[in-house]
Formats: sequence, C-alpha cells, structure tokens
Amino acid sequence: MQILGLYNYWVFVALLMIGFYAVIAKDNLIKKLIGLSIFQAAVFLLYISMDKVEGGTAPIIQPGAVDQIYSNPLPQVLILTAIVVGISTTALGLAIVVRIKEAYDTIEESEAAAMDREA
Amino acid sequence: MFVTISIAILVTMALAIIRALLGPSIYDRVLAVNMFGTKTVLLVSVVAYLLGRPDFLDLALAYALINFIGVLAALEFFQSRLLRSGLDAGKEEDS
Amino acid sequence: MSLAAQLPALQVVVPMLTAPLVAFLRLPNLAWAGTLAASAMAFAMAVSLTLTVLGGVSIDYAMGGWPAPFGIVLAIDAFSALLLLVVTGASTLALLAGKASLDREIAVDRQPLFFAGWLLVLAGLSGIVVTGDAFNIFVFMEISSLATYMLVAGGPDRRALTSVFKYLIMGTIGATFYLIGVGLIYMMTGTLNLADMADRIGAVEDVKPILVAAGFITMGLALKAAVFPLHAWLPNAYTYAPNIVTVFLAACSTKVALYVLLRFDFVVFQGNLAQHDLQFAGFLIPLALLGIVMGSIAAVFERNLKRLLAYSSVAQIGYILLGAGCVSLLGLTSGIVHMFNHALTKGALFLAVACLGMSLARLRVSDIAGVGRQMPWTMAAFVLAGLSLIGVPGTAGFISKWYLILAALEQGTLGLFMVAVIIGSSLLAVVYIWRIVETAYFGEREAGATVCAEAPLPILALTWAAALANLYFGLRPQLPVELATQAARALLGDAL
Amino acid sequence: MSLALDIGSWLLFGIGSLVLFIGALGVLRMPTLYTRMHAASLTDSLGAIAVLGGIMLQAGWSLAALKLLAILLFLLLTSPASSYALANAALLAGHQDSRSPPENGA
Amino acid sequence: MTILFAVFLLTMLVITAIAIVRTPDLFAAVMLLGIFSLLMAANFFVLDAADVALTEAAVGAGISTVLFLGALALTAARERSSLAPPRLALVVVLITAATVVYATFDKPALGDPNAPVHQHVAPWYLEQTPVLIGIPNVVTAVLGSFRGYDTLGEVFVVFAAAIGVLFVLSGDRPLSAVFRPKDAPSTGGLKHHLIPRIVGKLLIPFILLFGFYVQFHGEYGPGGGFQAGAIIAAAVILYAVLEGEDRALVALPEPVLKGLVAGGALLYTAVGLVCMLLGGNFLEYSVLSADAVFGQQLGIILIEAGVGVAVTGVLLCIFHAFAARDNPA
Repeated sequence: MQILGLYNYWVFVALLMIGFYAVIAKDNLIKKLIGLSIFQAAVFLLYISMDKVEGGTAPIIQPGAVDQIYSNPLPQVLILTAIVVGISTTALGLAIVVRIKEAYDTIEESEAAAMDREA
Repeated sequence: MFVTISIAILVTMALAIIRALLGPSIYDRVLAVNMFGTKTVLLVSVVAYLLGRPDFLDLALAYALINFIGVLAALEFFQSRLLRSGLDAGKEEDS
Repeated sequence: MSLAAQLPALQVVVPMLTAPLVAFLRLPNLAWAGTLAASAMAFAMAVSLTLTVLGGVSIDYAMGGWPAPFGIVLAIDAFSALLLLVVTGASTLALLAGKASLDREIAVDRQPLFFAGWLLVLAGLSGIVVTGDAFNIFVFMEISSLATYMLVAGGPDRRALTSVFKYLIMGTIGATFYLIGVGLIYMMTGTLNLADMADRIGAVEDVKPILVAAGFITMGLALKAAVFPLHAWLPNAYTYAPNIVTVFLAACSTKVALYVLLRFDFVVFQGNLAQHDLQFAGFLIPLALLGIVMGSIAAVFERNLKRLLAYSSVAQIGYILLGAGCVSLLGLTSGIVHMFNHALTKGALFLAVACLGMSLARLRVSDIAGVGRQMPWTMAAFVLAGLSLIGVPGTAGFISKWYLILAALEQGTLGLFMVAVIIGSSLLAVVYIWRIVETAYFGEREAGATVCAEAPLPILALTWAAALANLYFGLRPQLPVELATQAARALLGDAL
Repeated sequence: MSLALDIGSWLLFGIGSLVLFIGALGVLRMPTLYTRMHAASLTDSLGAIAVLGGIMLQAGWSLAALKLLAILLFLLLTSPASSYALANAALLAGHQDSRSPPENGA
Repeated sequence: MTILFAVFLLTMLVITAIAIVRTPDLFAAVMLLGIFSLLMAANFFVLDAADVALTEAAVGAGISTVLFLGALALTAARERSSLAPPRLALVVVLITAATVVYATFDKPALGDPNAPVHQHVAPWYLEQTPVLIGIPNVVTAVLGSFRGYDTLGEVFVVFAAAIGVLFVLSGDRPLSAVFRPKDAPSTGGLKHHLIPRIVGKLLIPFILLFGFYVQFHGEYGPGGGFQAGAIIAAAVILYAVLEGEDRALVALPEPVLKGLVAGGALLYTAVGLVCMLLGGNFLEYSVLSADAVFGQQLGIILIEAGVGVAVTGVLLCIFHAFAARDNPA
C-alpha cells in the first residue's frame, strides 16, 4: 500500500522530470514554454496531493453535517495563486516568443543564438 | 452504480487519448480533444454524486463551456491559417 | 492606529497602488513624476523604518489583523531594513537620473507602461524583503520577476528579447524550485510562517524531505541570485536591458534573492538541521570561490562594457556568498555589508555607463577610446566608483573586503586560501578597470568619430552623488556596518 | 418507487456505457477522419443523454437535477455544433483521407 | 475507490505528458496540453480540491489553449527536428529526479489524517472560518481574508502580465496599434459557419450569467473572482472567435479593457486602504462594519469583485494583443 499511497508523489516526480527535460533540452521556444507548463503543473499536483484526508470532502462546510472531515484548504489556496502565476508567466513568455519570431524569423533557440554570434 | 459508469467513462477517455496521440491529422486531434472534454464533463457529474457533493455540478458546466470555446478557438486557428496561406499564395502569383 | 505603525504595509502598498494609476496615463512626464514620487516616498519610509530598527527593535505587522501562523505577517529587522534602503534608494536614484536616458531608448507612448512595471519591480522586491511568510515570498518574487522581464525586454537591441527569454525560463525554474522546497517543508511542518517553521522543523523526525527542501530552496534562489555556475542569464540580461534598468537591477535584484537565501538557510535550516554547515562548506563556498575567479577572469577578457561589469557582478555575488559561508558573525557581517557597498559601487558604475550611453551608440570598450577627454566628469566618476570596486582604502569597497579578509583569517588554513583568492581577484579587478580607464584616457578617438558631449546635468550630478557615496561610506561605514552586525547577530541567533 | 428509479438508472447507465464505449471504439478504429467524426458525434449526444438522465433519476427533484438539465442542454447544443464546425473546417481546408475512394477526390 | 480513479487518471496524465514532449507538431502538443489540463483538473476534483479544479480547467484548458494557439498562429506550427539529444540536460534532470525520489520515501502517504499538514494551522481555519467569517467555503475565506495579502499579490501578478504583454508587443510599433492591426484583412471570425455561430451566440448570455453566478456564489461553493473572471473572459473570447475580434472590441473597447485592468487592482488595494483608514490593519475587513463577521463578508465580496474585474480585463487585453497582431510573414 505504501507504493500506492505515494503514487501521487511518483507521478509528481515523473511529470517534474518530463517538464524539466522539455524546458532545458528542447530548442524550440514554444516547446520550452509548454514544458514549463507541465513542470509547474507537477508542483500543483504535489501541493494538492497533500490536502487529501482519508474520508474527507472538499473544504466547503456542509450545513447540518456532523463530524464531517474536510480536506486541508491551505494548499488549495496556494495553488490557486500558483496557477495564476503560471498562466501569467506563460502569457508573457509567448509575447516574447512572438517578438523573437518577428525579429529573428525563427523560434529555435540555437538558430537565434547563431544569428547573434554573427552580428 | 456510479462506479460502473465512471469506469466506462474512464475507458472511453483513455481511448480518446489514444486517438489524440495517434492523430494523424490535426482534425483528428481536435476531435479527440472535443470527445475527451465531453467525457470529462460526464465524469465530473458522476464523481460529484460518487463523492456525495452534488453542489459540484457547477464544475461540470464550466468544463462543458470551456471545452466548446477551446474547440471553436482551434477551428478559428485553422481558418485564419487557411486564409493566410491563401493570401500568401495570392502574393506569390502577383509577384 | 498611527501612520508609523502602518509603515511596513505601506512600504509595499504605495508603489503597488501607484502602478495601476500610472500604467495607462497618456502623459509620460506625469507618469514619471508619479513613479518618482512613489519611489521617493518608499525611500522615506525605508529610512524611517531603518531608524526604528536601529533602536534595536524589530517590527511585526499582521496583515488583515490575523496573527501568525494563520495570517501573513510582515517582519522587519536590521537585515530587511538594510535591503529596503538599497532597493528604494537605487530605484529613486535611477528614476531621478534616468528620464533623459530613457527617452533615448523607449518610445514615449510606452513609457507609462514601463514606469508601471518599474513600480511593480520596486513593490515586489520590497514585498520579498519585508514579509515573514515563505509562500508570500514566492508571490512577490513572481511580481518582481515578471515586471523585471518586461523592463529588460524594453532594451533597444533585438538581443534583449533572446536574453530575456532565457532569463524568464531560468527565473521561472528557480521560482518553481523554491516552490517545491516550500511545499516539502510545509508537508512536514504544516506551516508557512518562517519563524514558525524554524520552531517546528527541529521536531520533524523524517528529515529526508526537509533535506531535499533545503537543496531545492538553495538551488532555486541561487538561480535567481545568479550564483556561479547558474549565472548564465545574467550577463546578457544586464547587457541588453535599457541602461537605466541595468542600474536598478545590478544594484538590487540579485541581492534580494541572496537575502532570501541567507534568511532561509540561517533562520530556518542552520540551527535546526544537523550538518547543515556542510551545505556551506561543501557546496556554497567552492561555488563562491569559483564564481569570484571565473567572474573576474571573464570580465578581464570581455569587450562589451556592460557585460564586463555584469561578469564583475557574478564575482561580487561570490564575495557575498563567501562571507556568509564562513558561518561566523564577522563573515556574515562582511557579506551583508558587501550587499550594501556593492549596490553603491555597481549603481555608480552603471550610472556612469548610462552617461556614456547618452553620447555613444555602442558600448564596447574600444568605443570609448579617448572619451576621457571629451566627457571628463563622467569618466572621473567612473574611476572613483572603479576604485571602490577594486577595494582601494578610503572607499566603500575596501570596508567589505577588509571585513571579509578578517572573517577568512578566522577559518585557519582554508582561510588563507580564501584570502589569496580575494586578493587575486582584486588584482584582476585592477586589470579590467584599468583597461577601461586606459582606453578612455589614453586611447585615440577614431578619426571621423563624433565628438561626444558631456552627459546632461541631472544624470551626471546623480552619478557623482552615487560615486561620492562610495567615498562617504568608505570613510564613515558606521551605518551599514551597524545594521549588518545586527542582522548577522539575528540570523545566527540560535546557531551562535 | 425508489427501486423503479434504481432500475431506470441502471438501464440508462448500461445504455450509456455501451454507447460511449462503442463510440470510442469507432473513433479509434474507423478508417477515415469523417467516419471517425460520425462515430464520435452520434454517440456523444446519446451517451450524454443516457448518463446525465441516469444521474437525474437519482437526483430527484432538486437544484442538482436542474443543473444536470442545464449541462445536458449545453452538451446537446454544443456537441453537434462543434462536430459540424470541425467537419466543415476539414472540408474547407481540402482535407482528404488517403483511403477515401478515388471518385470523391478532386 | 476514488483513489483507484485517481491512479488511472494520473497514469493517463503521465502518458499525455510524454506525448506532448515527444511530438514535433506544436499544434498537436497544444491540443494535448488541453487534455493534460483537463486530466489534471479531474484529478484535483477527485482529490477534493473543487476550487482548484475549476480554476485549472478554466485557465489551463481554456485560456492557456487560446493563448498558445494565438502565439502559434503568429510563429510556426512545427518544431525543427532537434539535433543530438543534449546529455547535460538529461544528467541535470536525472539528478533532480533522484533528489525528489529520495524525499518521497519519507512523505506521509496520501490521505493520511496524521500528516503534519492536517495537524497545524489548517484545523484552525476549518474551525474558525464559520465563527470569524461565517461563510461555508473555507478556501474562499482563506484566500480572501486570512491570506488576502497573497491574493492581492496574485492580482498584481496578472496585472504585471497584462502590462508586460502590452509593453513587449508594442516594442516595434506604436502602443495604439497593439490592439488594431493597420491593414491586416479581418479574418472575420467564423462568420461563414452558421451553425456554431448561432449556437455560440445563443449561449453567450448564459455563459456570462454563469460567470456572475461563479463570482457571487464563491462564498458558498467552488468559485470566486479568479474563476469568474476567466469564464467571463472566455465568453467574450467566444464572441470574438465567432464574430471577429474587431466586433468584440466594439462591444468592449480598448479603454474599457484597460479600465477593468487598472480598476480591479485599484479596487482591491482601496479596500485594504479603507480598512487602514478605519483604524484596522491593511486588509483587516472586520473594521468595515460594526459587526466584525459582516465586515469580513463585505470585504471578501468586494475584493473578489476586484479580482474578477481585474482578471477579466487582463485576459481580454492579452487575448486581443495576440489576436490583433498581423502575420509577420
């Protein structure tokens, strides 16, 4: 049960690796941003996995329910904020990519770097 | 009862993902995304009952509309690309 | 409640509130004036907070009236006060000096947006410095980072775009690493408040997640602080940013990341994790030494003036880290004093570069040949600040290096090696500064090159003010040293 | 009464599962894009009706049933619309399957 | 049982992520990223995080897809086949992974009620929210009041994104041209597709209504300013997709959008300052009314409105800035 009980965390590790690899190994700038989204989503999963309580339900107090166990609200609040931060970073990154495409006519990092060296 | 139907929906979702992975054309992928989205809506509705929190049906509604908007945005993307490539072709003929 | 009691919140809120007010103004000059006013107010508040803190009290402020650990509290001690002075001071100085320089680099209609971004950088950095909550640090780190990317992307060269993209990717990885670390600590302690974390972390039995958290937080912040070898984003970002943005960033952005790093490592981990010293001795000190050497060497061979100074910054970050790595009162004091002094030095140097940028189209070392005679005041200020960078006695740079050497000598044999590196790198600094000075004064202006006019008075006057501040704090170092000693004592608290 | 409702739900869920599965299989196995779309769009609607109808029987007269009805209406409106738009876009772009009969190809 | 669902969903998540990274077709990657987000959201839902699930779906599957598509339309649809696989990257990733794996063994198992996170701070929120704030949704209470300062920061993060995108995209043209391409032919949206157009236009009022419901129901159920902002923005984006961006800009002109961006951020900050003027700390809503609990509720409603307004404006600004950009080629 230990392996299954930690399954969320194994998936977190897997997604972290996949996203991180895409960010640092891919040459395409949009692919890097996609990788960054996966990388951040992995962290969301880490936090949300913490909030679960056995037999609990979402932390919205039900009227009349006695002895109801609720999940932890705090990680949820943090991740709400983190999701917003993630989309903001993506939007700004995409705007920069669009400008790079117009200035260099490529969205491959190595090609742009090669043009910089020539200049 | 809810468990059975959830499993059926999960299997459907998995098949939709396989189609999305296979492609081959971009339209196949949009089709798969659309199908996957509808199945997520159904899954959320069922799980809301499974968890005993019917007030979470709001989520299913939100998913349904997000899905619709996503598909239409993808279509507009095709169309603008089509239009643009048409224009480009026109330019080539002119020059 | 009196106004004084609200200062910690206002310190962040005033620049933040001004940002949406100026963002969509049609009048760039009004936007500039508003930004300057907010920045100056922030500086005044920082001075007032510093005076309170110097009295030996630290200030706590409960946001929303909720006590820690349930709400977010702001906690200001000597360390935060010192950083607040640096951040708000650099912002005000650069804004005051930089309007003319900015007009050359950024179209007038975009300037209000630019100033809004500037205010967000200011608010974000101040927010990081004053808060006592680990997740709140992340939020404000992202405000300042996003706004910084935007400011850097305003540089006129297209290479600003590629370098800012690299900065965005590395910065986001750093922030996400930090978030992972905070998550792991939260998982094991159930709290996000730094002080509460320090209390509870010692009681955790399963320490593996905590150790990994320490690693992730250190790595993430080292990325943000451009600690060697994670500095890859820094040289180009500084080089292609608008000149005035470079002044602001070089003076404070990496220092704030270092601030968080030191605060976390000392307050949360050092006293509570067995063998945490190893992280310093085995990891940060070697990186610091390598950074000092490699940064200085890269600076010696660099041809672009701004990138040369940026590489020098990589070396200076090494000094700060080296001092902190000694894990002694003297060492930490030297590191923290160097944060202050290096901000003064680099601020003045980049201001001088901004002056040069007013007359020169390109800023390679070869481009300034003979400029010393045509822009005597600018180059004189550059030389003065350069002396401080080298660490000549009588300048601010000497003070921090002196303390650093004293701290290193406490360390025994390893200390002697550190001293050798410090002195060697100072000699390298002599080489690269001399190379600039030689070219500027003894080089021949190319035939047909335009005659450079001296920079306009406002920017020149403020460059001189910054350069003279190097002299002032070299002769009267009491204020930074006092603050730094207090800060070091507070950081070491349990570990002493 | 509740037994009847339960049986009704089981029946609807059974139909729903079957239809959804067949639809998914069709999307996976059909040879060309347009046939795959055909499989998806038909089963999507019927599957949604069956599944949501089954839940509605369980929900009884409540706000939840109203929400379910809203979701169902939404799906019934949007699903064919997006299918149509998708097919139309593919057609306009001149998409042809490699396996489509020669007389259809231009 | 739900745990097994989660395991299934998580496995699909990993498969999708691998496929996203492997495919060289960027359009396919973006579509798969949409599926990835929906899976993630379904997973959050199973893990009892309803608010987060709503946000992830609206932002990840909705807004993020739209933005990526907008950027793809302006750049390139395919990734150039990559060179030799970078070994250094693999090494860095493997070291990172090994570190995290090392930590995993000591983590409390999923759902363990004795985990430290369930012992400290969080129980206080669950106990005190009904007493101090008097609303059922504890997430909204923590978000709006206990950690309201974080949420203020969040609003300024999106604000920074909006001005950042406008600033970056105005780098090579006057700022006034960012929303209006000079002579690009209007793509006219999906004007020729009658059925989606009619269905879409029929639905838009209901989507808006639903958005307001999510906004004001946030104290009682999953929802709140951010989710509502994303849904309302999505409704307007739908209109823009169907009728063309120019028509959407007539309905909500540029100054209005900018006003929303600045106004939402200002509203939130102003609420905090009013608390200060009334003698409380920053964002201490209790002083807003003689009845502290009602003051808290009033404060949360006001700041949620600020969040909703700001997010709507920001997302639409960013969308229009991308959509109005003419083709560089």
